[in-house]
Amino acid sequence: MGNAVTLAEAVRELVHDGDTVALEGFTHLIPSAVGHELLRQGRRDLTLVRMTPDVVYDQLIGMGAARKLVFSWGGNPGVGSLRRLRDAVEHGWPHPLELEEHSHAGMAAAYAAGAANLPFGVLRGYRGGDLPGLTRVATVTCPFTGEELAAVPAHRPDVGIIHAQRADRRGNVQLWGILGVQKETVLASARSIATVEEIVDELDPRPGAIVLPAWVVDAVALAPGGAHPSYAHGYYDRDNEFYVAWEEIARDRDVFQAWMQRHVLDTADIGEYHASLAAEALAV
Amino acid sequence: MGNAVTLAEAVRELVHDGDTVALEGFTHLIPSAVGHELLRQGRRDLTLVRMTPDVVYDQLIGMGAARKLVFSWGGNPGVGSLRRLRDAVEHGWPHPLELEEHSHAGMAAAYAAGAANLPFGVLRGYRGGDLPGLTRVATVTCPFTGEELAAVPAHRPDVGIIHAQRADRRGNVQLWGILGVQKETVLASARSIATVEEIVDELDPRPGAIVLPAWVVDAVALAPGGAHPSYAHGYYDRDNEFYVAWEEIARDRDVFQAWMQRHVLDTADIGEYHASLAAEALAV
Amino acid sequence: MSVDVQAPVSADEMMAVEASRRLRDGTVCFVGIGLPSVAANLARRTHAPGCVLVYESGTIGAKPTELPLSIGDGELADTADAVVSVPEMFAYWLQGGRIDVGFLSAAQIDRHGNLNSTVIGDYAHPDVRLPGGGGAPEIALDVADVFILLRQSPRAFVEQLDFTTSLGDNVRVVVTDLGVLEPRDRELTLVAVHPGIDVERVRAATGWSLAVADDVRETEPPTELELQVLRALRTKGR
Amino acid sequence: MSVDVQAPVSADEMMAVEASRRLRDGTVCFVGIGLPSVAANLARRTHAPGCVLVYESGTIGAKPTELPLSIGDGELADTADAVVSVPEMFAYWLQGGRIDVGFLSAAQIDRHGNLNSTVIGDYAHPDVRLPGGGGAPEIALDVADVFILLRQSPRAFVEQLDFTTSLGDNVRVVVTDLGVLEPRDRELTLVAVHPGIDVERVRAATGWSLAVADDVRETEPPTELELQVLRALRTKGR
Repeated sequence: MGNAVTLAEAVRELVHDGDTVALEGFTHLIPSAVGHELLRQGRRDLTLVRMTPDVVYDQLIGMGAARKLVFSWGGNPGVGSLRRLRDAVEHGWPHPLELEEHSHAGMAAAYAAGAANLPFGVLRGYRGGDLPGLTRVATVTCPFTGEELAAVPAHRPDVGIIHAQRADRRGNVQLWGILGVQKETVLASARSIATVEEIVDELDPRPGAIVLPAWVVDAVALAPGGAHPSYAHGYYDRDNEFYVAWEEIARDRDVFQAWMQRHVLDTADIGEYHASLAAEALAV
Repeated sequence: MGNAVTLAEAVRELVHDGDTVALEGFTHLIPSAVGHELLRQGRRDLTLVRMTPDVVYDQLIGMGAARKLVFSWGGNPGVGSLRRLRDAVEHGWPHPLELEEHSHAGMAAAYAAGAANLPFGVLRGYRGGDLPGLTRVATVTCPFTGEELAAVPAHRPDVGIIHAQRADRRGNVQLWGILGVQKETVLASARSIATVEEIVDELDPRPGAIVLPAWVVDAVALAPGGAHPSYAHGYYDRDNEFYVAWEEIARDRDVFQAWMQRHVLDTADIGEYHASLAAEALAV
Repeated sequence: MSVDVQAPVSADEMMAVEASRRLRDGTVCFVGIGLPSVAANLARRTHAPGCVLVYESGTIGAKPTELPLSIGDGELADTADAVVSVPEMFAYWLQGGRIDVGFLSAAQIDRHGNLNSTVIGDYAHPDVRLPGGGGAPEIALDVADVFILLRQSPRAFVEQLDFTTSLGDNVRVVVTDLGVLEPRDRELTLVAVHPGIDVERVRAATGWSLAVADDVRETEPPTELELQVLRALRTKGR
Repeated sequence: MSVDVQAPVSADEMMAVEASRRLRDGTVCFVGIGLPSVAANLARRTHAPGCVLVYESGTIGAKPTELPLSIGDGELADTADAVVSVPEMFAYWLQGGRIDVGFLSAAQIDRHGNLNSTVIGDYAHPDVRLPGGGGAPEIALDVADVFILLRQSPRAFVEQLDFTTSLGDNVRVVVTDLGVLEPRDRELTLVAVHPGIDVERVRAATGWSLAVADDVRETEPPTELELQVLRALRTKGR
């Protein structure tokens, strides 16, 4: 299908300043390498969508690439806060960040609605509490029972971005393990990018695997280790120590910026990023 | 979990006269053995729900067990009509059959809504044509865009019935191949029955397989060959000749009744049913 | 496998060949059983190897070696790029706008390409209860291009449908055993006749006053390659 | 693995043990990371081997050998009876009413069991931006029984929440490092204190005027078996 490109090409072609982009991954298969490439190419004014923004979104926000965040849980899983997200929200640094906040159930329904080409998703949610008055949610009435339910506007990102274990040479993308909301992200988006750990001749069937056919993925780019510090089931483990270390890196604006300069902006791709991290670890 | 029983016990305990029951299977894994047991136990006044009623629903309708049919495509796939369904609708034999007719998309959305504990499903469907005025469908308006969409009432059967390849001794049920709407049928229903080809110690993971945990299935019963004339992927093929032969059997009321008496009512279970079919084939 | 390419071309073969020619490499098509399945599989084996076959049973990118007898045949799942649930198929893939071409057939068609596969006679008291719409109502509106394959007769090509099951808005072509109709100003118009068929015969097989294009052409007879591939396709279990 | 069961019982251990005792064999519970995961895994290894662990990442019936550090740890998928997508988890399983018990925690709780995990201060200009509700708003209403695990202090147990993230309607118990609170007439009431804790200390750690049951009991200290199993549980990668 001719969707195989380099990650740099994919970002250049498919992601523009001001776009709404969803880099999804529910703790697993987080497309960090794409986030780094967005920064290397200097994308700005992005609306970032994600259920569970973590380190890579902290990086994008801290580097000033995001105008708005649409999310449901923004923390460092098992560790604590996202310091750059907090700095943006609490102090407007490096610039103010607009928030559109949902619950997980609302975000999931919004992605599913987008994938199904519906303008809204329906759920039993947003009942009471303070959030419904502060976000984009409405009610719909069941025409059969009269019940009131919550409606969330469908997510229709400009670009849906995921990381997967493998693709074949035709560009079909296969992922397994925890599946998150990745299929919906690709199908809800106008354009899509998948980075993969490897490209193989044939995708042999795997228990629990799903395949996104080549004709729904605009670009497939090789990015081994591209989920770091998240993991790729069957390839490498979650770098739990990095999540802990991130707390210290992100706590201080200068430390953060120096770290991003050294490991992201001054590296050309995911290979150099990993080499840079390894060199720093050796130096300690 | 203690959900293993005989099929006769499962039907006795879980299916009552007047119930709404969904025996689902999209050409694959059709729970025919359960349909036969419903007839052996003389269940009446059933509301039968299924996207693609085929031979086993023709049998239930022709034997007078059904009061109403909720469906989207009622034919003999690759062959033609369902003669008993037609006789009931066209001539009220053996008694009139109420129809609630939908499209596949509407039925699928109704099952998914039921599984999700929502009172209705939303779809871009039922646009124009004569069916919307004749069935249970309404419109909902998107609170964000003002678009009008179709709403279908959720399917919430009293009993959801499926056939699957395997269960383990704890009662977890595994199926693979064409998955149809079986997961939704079980989750949308108040009670559920799964028949299986075999019960094994452990369910080893399989590509494309889904597992319904024991705690969502009320009864698991062994019924090898229970999908006949449909098939069980990995166990046996579709009996295409039987589908062709059914056209002749079902065309005539007397031939139909004699066939049902001999192969279903006069047999005790799925094993005897298959023995009876084999004996007839030998005699020819 | 030895295949006789000298035998006369049947009406079904002509329909399948003519439909298959309209599928392009990379076309994603929603396929039913029978002639649509034959047409799509023929296209995949000739000029459109990248044509993607999607069956409503949930198999995406199926590559059957034999023609399936039912849309739920096991081989469709075994050879598919992905198998999804039926609710997902209708929500994410069909309604999601991922399908280019959908094939439909019916018991009746009118001049606008509206179809009836529900009843002959009155809905409440039908003379003939047909199987019903199945996936057709949404296929007809959710795919970009609807292709109809239907044998032409006054009983099928009617002035007034007994029941409107699906709408003709996206119908791009109707391939019959006699010729090819395409919409011109929202009315199905005869644009080609099959070899050996004259326009009068097509008019006689149509239950309405048939519009005929000024430039009615004759369809190309099947090539030897098309016939060879077509006749080598074997329906499983038949 | 050698485990020291003589070391003093920590507050976290007491909380995990007390919560685990409330899970019955066959209970289907929605588990987060940290103490809830410890409690559920402890229950599964002691009195409730049939307790079913569901993580919001989509793993149903996970049987981790080590405690996960994140709800998306690979071992959860490897050991699960089923792995489903996140939209399916929230629609079919949580909203579908299939979950018995959900564990929640928060930065703040009020006397009705309402929780705040969104902001300290004003929403538009917060003093502290917390991670947010995540699954909590719907977990709080869709499971039959909500269990809360939260260390008790006047900063956490407040008269007035800065923000209401989830509602307390289904809260059945709040297990703290000091004791156990249960709703009586819709107000969280101290019903038990942990060994060595007196009621006054619990009052002092509560930001509202704490209701205390007439019959406040002392919680059973962890048994040797509980401690042994608990201390053998090891968090992966830590």
